[in-house]
Amino acid sequence: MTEFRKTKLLTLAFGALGFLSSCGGIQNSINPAGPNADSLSRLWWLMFYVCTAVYVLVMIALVIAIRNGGRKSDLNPVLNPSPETETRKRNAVLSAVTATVVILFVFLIYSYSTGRALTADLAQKNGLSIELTGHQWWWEVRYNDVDASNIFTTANEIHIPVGVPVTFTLRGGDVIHSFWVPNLAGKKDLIPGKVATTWLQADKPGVYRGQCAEYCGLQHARMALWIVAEPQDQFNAWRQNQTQGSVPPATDSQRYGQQVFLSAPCVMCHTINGTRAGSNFGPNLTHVGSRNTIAAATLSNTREHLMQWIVNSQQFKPGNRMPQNNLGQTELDALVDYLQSLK
Amino acid sequence: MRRTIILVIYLYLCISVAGCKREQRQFTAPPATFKPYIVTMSEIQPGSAGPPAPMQNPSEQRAYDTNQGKQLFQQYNCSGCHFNGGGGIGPALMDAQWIYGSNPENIYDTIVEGRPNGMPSFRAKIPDDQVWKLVSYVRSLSGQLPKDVAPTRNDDMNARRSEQRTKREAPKQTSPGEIH
Amino acid sequence: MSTRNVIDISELPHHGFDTYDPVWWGNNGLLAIETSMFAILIATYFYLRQNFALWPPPIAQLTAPLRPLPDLGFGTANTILLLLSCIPMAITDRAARRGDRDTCRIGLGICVVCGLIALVLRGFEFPAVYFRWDSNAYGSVVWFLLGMHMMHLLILTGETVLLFVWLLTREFDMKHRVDIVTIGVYWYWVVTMWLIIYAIVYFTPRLDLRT
Amino acid sequence: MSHGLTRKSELAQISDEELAAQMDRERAELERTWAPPTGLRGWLTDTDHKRIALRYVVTAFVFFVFGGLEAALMRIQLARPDNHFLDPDKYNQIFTVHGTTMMFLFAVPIVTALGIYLVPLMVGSRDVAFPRLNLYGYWVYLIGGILLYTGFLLNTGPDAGWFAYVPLAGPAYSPGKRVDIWAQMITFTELSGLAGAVVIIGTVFKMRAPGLTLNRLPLFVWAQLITSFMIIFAMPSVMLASGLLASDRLIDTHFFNPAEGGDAILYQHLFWFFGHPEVYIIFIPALGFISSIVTAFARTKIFGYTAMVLSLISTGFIGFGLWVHHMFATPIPQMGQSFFTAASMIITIPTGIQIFCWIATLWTGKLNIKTPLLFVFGFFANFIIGGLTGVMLASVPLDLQIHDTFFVVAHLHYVLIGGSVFPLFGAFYYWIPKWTGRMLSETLGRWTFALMFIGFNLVFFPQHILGLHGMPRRVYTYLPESGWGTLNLISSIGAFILASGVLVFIINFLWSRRAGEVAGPDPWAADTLEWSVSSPPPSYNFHNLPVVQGRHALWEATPDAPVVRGLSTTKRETLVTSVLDAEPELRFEIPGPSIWPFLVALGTAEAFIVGIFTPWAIMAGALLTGAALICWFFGDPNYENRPAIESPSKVASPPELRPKEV
Repeated sequence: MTEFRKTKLLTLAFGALGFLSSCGGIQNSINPAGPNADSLSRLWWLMFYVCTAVYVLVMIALVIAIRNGGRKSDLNPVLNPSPETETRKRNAVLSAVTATVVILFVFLIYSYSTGRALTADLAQKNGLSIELTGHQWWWEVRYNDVDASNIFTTANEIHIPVGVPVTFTLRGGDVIHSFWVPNLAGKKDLIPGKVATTWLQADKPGVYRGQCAEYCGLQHARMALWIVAEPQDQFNAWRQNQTQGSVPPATDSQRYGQQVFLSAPCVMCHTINGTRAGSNFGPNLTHVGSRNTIAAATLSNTREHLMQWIVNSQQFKPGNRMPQNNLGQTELDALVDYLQSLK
Repeated sequence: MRRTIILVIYLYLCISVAGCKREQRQFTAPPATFKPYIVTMSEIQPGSAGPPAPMQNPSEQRAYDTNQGKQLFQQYNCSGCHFNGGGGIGPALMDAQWIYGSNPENIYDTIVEGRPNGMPSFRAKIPDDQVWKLVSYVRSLSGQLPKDVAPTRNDDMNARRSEQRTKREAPKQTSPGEIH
Repeated sequence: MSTRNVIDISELPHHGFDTYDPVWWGNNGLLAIETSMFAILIATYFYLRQNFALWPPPIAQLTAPLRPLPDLGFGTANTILLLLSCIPMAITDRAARRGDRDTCRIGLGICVVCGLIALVLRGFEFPAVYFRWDSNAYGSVVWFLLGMHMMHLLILTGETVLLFVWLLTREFDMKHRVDIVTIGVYWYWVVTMWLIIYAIVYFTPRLDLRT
Repeated sequence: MSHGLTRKSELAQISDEELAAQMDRERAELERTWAPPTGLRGWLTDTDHKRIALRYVVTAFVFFVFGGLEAALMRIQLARPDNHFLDPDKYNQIFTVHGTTMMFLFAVPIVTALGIYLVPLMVGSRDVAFPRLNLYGYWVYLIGGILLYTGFLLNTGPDAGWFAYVPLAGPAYSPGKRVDIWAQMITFTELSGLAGAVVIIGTVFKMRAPGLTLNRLPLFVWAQLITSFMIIFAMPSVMLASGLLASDRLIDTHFFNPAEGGDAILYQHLFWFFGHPEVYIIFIPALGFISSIVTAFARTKIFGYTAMVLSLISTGFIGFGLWVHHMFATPIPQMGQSFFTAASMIITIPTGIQIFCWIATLWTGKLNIKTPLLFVFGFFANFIIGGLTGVMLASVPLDLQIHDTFFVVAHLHYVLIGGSVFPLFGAFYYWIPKWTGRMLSETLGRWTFALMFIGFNLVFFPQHILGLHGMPRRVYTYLPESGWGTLNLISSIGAFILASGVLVFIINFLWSRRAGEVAGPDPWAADTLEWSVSSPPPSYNFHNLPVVQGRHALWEATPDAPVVRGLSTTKRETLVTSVLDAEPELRFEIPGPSIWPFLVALGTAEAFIVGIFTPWAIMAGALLTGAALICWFFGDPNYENRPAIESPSKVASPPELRPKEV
C-alpha cells in the first residue's frame, strides 16, 4: 500500500476517532457501519425511546403524588382510607402493571427475533473466514483459505472487503479476551479451551477500531485492533501482498538492519517469513511496514514510535512482553529502516 | 481501652506499609549490557566466560518474575531438550545433580555462554533481565526457591507437580560422566 | 385503678423438642446451607463430565484397568455401616425424648464407634478412586466430593463425642436431651447426603448413557 | 385476646408505691442481668445484638469510605486520557479492591446489620435467637476485611477483578498470593453473611411477640427474612467457586484447567449463580427500608401489603434464574440464553408492582417531608433508570453491544447506589435517632441529599454515553483520539461532589452525637415496635414484652392491649412463639457473653489465612477451632441448675395489671 494511502488512512482513522463524543466515531456502537451492528442499534433505539417514555411517566406520577400528598400535613396516621380511594389506587396500579407486562412482551419478542436473525444466517455466511486468537495483549490474525498457499498470519490489523460477510473463529490463547468492533458487531469472548464464532460485515469502506472487552490483565486497556474495510480489488491486492514472503533488504542500511534483527533478541519471539526468524510469541512482522499501527493499535506506525517502542516498549505498555533493548543509534536506525521496508 | 485500639491500629499500619518483595512487578529492566555481535565466527572466546554475574538474583524473590521465567522456559523452547525439567536430550533440572553448579551465577553462565555437548549460548539473544527470570525458574524446578515465590501449575497437561509443591533437593556437584 | 390484660407465661417450659426449639431451626438452617453446597458441587461434577469422552478417563498404563471405575468395596461397606448407624441413633433419639439416660449413653456410644469406623473407611475410599486430586478434573471433583462429606462426618462424630462425654460426666438435663434430638437430625442428613454421593460417584460412571 | 395463657394470677396486695418500686426493681434486675461486660473483655465477648449490629454498621461504613477513596483515585486516573497518575498494576489492584469492598465488605454486611439491630426490636424480642453465632459472624467479617486491606497495603491486593475470572485469576496467570487473599476473604465474608442469615431466620420464626402473626409482619422484616433465605441458597455457590479457585492455585487441582478436563465457563456459572442473587440480597433489604420510611412519613398504611409481600417473595425466587445474563458473550446455547432473557425481564414486574404501590401510598398519604423521605424520592429517580437499563441488558443481542462497557458500570451503580445506598442513607436519617438517642440535623440532611443526588448523577449518567461510544470497562487509560475525555472529566468532577455529600453526612452524624436535639422514644410518631422503647433501647429491649394487635403495632394498639408477664428478670430469658401464629411456646434462655466465638473465629482465620502459605496451617486451625468449640460446649454452666445471679423478686401481677376477663 502506498505511503499516500497509509497517511490518508491514518488521518481518516484518528480524525474520525476525534468525533467519537458526537455521534460519529470509529469505535461507536450507535454509529453502525454494517448489517449486524445496524440491527443492534435499531433495537437499542426502540428500547431507548420506550424506556425514556416510561421513565418520564413514572416521574410525572411521582411528582403529582408528592404534590398531592404534600398538601395534607397533620401527623395522625390514616389507618383505613375510604374504600373508593382504595379501588382507584388498585385500578391505577393494575393498569400500570399491565402496561409494564405488555412493554416487556414487545421487548422480548423484538430482541428474540433480532437475536435469531443475527445467528440464524451465520451458517450460510460463506464469504471470508478469519481465525482470531487473543494473546496478552495483542491479536493474532490468521486468514484461512482452501488453497494452503493463500493462508497467512498477521496481527492487530484485519483487512476485509466491503459488503462481504466475514466469519471469525475465535480462540483464547492464554486468558479470556473479547472481540468487539462496536461499529460492526456485538462482542464475543475468546475463551481458552472453547471455540466461538461470530460474523460481521462492513458496508462502507473505512477504518473501524475494536478493543478487547473482557478484562485480561495489565494491558487490557491497550489491546485494540483495526478493521480496515476496503473495496474488493484493493483488498485482493493487499491479500496478494500478504501471502508473499518478506521483501528482501534493498539498501545497505536495511541489510545491516536485518542482521541486527537476526542477532538481537527480536528473533527469539518474532517471525519474518523468508528469514531465519521463525518464532511466534510476538506478532508476525513479515509485513509490519504495511500496517497502520503498532503495539495493538496503540501507536501509529511511524519511525519515531518504532524506535521508542523497540528501545523501551514499557513506557507505552507497562508489563507487555516485549523486552527493552538498548541498541546503539546506528543499529537502531538500520533496524527501523529494515522494518519499515517490510511492506 | 481506646489507647490500646489506637496502638494496635498504629502497629498494624507500621507493619503493613513495610511492603512485600514477593509481589513486586518491575517492568522497566535495568539497562542490558550487550552490543549485538554482527558476525560470530566462532563459539570459542578468549578469557573468562561471560560477564561477571551479580551474587544474588533479584528475580528469585519475585513471584511474578519466576512466573515469567516459566513462560519464557516454554517460549524459548528450553523444554525442547530439558522437557518440563525431567530432562531428556539435555540433563534433568529438577533433580539434585548439577554439572556446572546450582548457584544463580552458574546457571546464568550456562544460559549466556552455553556448555559443551549441546547447550547453546544465548548470549545477545536473551536480555539480561529475562535470563535472570529463567535462572530463578530453573532453580524453582528443584525446589530451591521459597514456596510462595515458586510458580504454581500452569493450564496445561499435568506433567509434574507444580514447582511450589516440589520438595527441595540438596544440590550436589556431579561430573558430566555421571549423567546417563 | 386501671386494669389491663396480662399474658402470664411464667409457667411455660424452658425447652421443647423439634420445631419448638430455636436451636432446631438454627441447625436446619446450617443444613440447608450445606445442602445447597452439595447440590452445587454435584452440578459441578456433571458439568465437568461433559468435557470427557470417557468418564473416568482411561489411564495410559498396562497395569491400570481399561476403565478405571472407582472400586466398590470400601464405599459400599461405608454405606452399609452408615445406614445401620441410623438405628442406634433413632433409638437414642427416642430415649432422649423419653428421658431414658442409660439407653442414650449406650446409643451414643455405638454412634461414636460407627462414626470413627466410617472415617477410617473413608480413608481407604480415596485410593479406591484411581486418580489423585491433582491428576485431572475428574480426580479433583471426586476427591472434593468425598472430602467435603468426610469433613461433615468428622464434625458429626466430634459433636457426638462431645455429647457422649457430657452424658457420662454431667447431668442428663433437658437442654442436652434436646441437643441429642437435634444431632439426630444432623446424623440422618449426613447419611442421606452420603447415599446420594455414593450413587453419583460409584454408579453414574458405571451406567454411562452415552455409550 | 384469645390466648389460652391469659389467666388470673393471684394478686399481691400492694400499694401503688410498692408497685412502682417493684417495677423499678425489675428494671434494675434486668439491667444487671443483661449488662454487657466492660472493657476489652466486653468488647470481645458482648453478645447484645444492638451493639454487634452497630459495630457491623461502623465497620461497614469505614469500608464504604475506603471503597469510595479507591473510586476517587480511579476517577482521577481516568479524568484525562493517557494519564500517568496510577500505573496499570496499581489501577488493577484498586478497581478490584473497590469492587470487592463495596460488594462483600460494605453492601451485604450493612444491610444485614440493620436487620440484626432492628428485627428483634420489630418482632418484640429481647435478643436474637443465636447471639453467639451472631458475634462469631461479626469477628469473621472483621478479620476478612482486615485481611483484604493488609494485602492491599502490602502490594498484595487482588488484581483479577472482583469476579476473579479464571484463567486470569488462575495459577498460571496470577502469580503470587494476591488472588489467594481474595479467595479467602470471600470465604470469610460469606461465612459471616450465612451466620447472619441463620440468626435472622431463627429470630423471625421463633422470637416474635404474641399476636405478631406472619401476615402482620412489618415489610422490613419480610425483606430481611427473604434476603436471609436468598443468602442461604446463593452464597454457598461463591464459597465453592472461591474454594475451587484456591485449591486450583494451591494444591494443583484441575477444576478450571481445560487441558485436564476443567472448564473456564464453569467458574463463571458458579460465580454468577451467586453473583446475581447477590444484587437482590443487597437490594431487597433496601425495599424494606423504603416501606418503613414511606409508612412513617406518608402517615398511612402501605397500599397493597399482600401484593408487596408476594412480589418480595417472587423476586427472591426469580433472582436465581438470571445469572446467565452476565455470560451472554460466552459461547453458550442460544435457547438457554432466551430463557434467561425472559426471566431477566420478568423480574422487573414484582419490582414494578412495589414501586407503583409506594407511589399510590404517597398519593393518598399525608406527606411529612423529611430527609429520609427525600432519599426515598432519590431512590425513585435513580433506581428506575437503573432498572430500565437493566431491561436493556437483559436482551441478548443488545447486551452484546453494551456488556462490559461503561454502560454496564453506569447501570450497576444506578441499581446499587440508587437502589440500595440512597435508601440506606434514608434509613440512617430515620433510625440513627433510635441508635444514638439524638436527632440528626435536618438542614445538613437536605445538603447531604442534594450533594449526593447531583454528584451521583454527574458521575454515572455520562458513563452510559461513554459505554455506547465504545469505552470498555476496567481500562486504566484511553487514547486522546478516542474523544472520551470530556465525559470522563465530568464524571470525575461528579465523583468529588458525591464524596462531599457523604462527608456532610459524617459531619452531621458527629455533630448530632454531641449537640443533636434529644430524640425521645418516638421522634417520627412511627408505627413499628422499635419506637415503643427508649432511644437508645435498654440492653434488654423490652421490660414487658408487648402483644401485637395489627400490622402497625403502635398505631393499632388499643388502650387495653395486654402485655406479657412472667419472664425471669434474673436470667436472659425471652419468649419463643410458634412459627405461624406466634402462640407462646417456651421461655427460652438466651446464652450470654462469651469469649469462645472470638477464639473460634481466630481458629478459622488461622486455617484460612496461613493456609495460603502452607497446608499444615489448616490442620492447626482445625485443632484450634476444635479446642475452642470443646471449651464452648463444656465451658458453660448448664442453665437449669445454675444459681440465679440473685434471688428473683416475686413475679406478680401488680394491681394495675390485674387481668380482666376477656
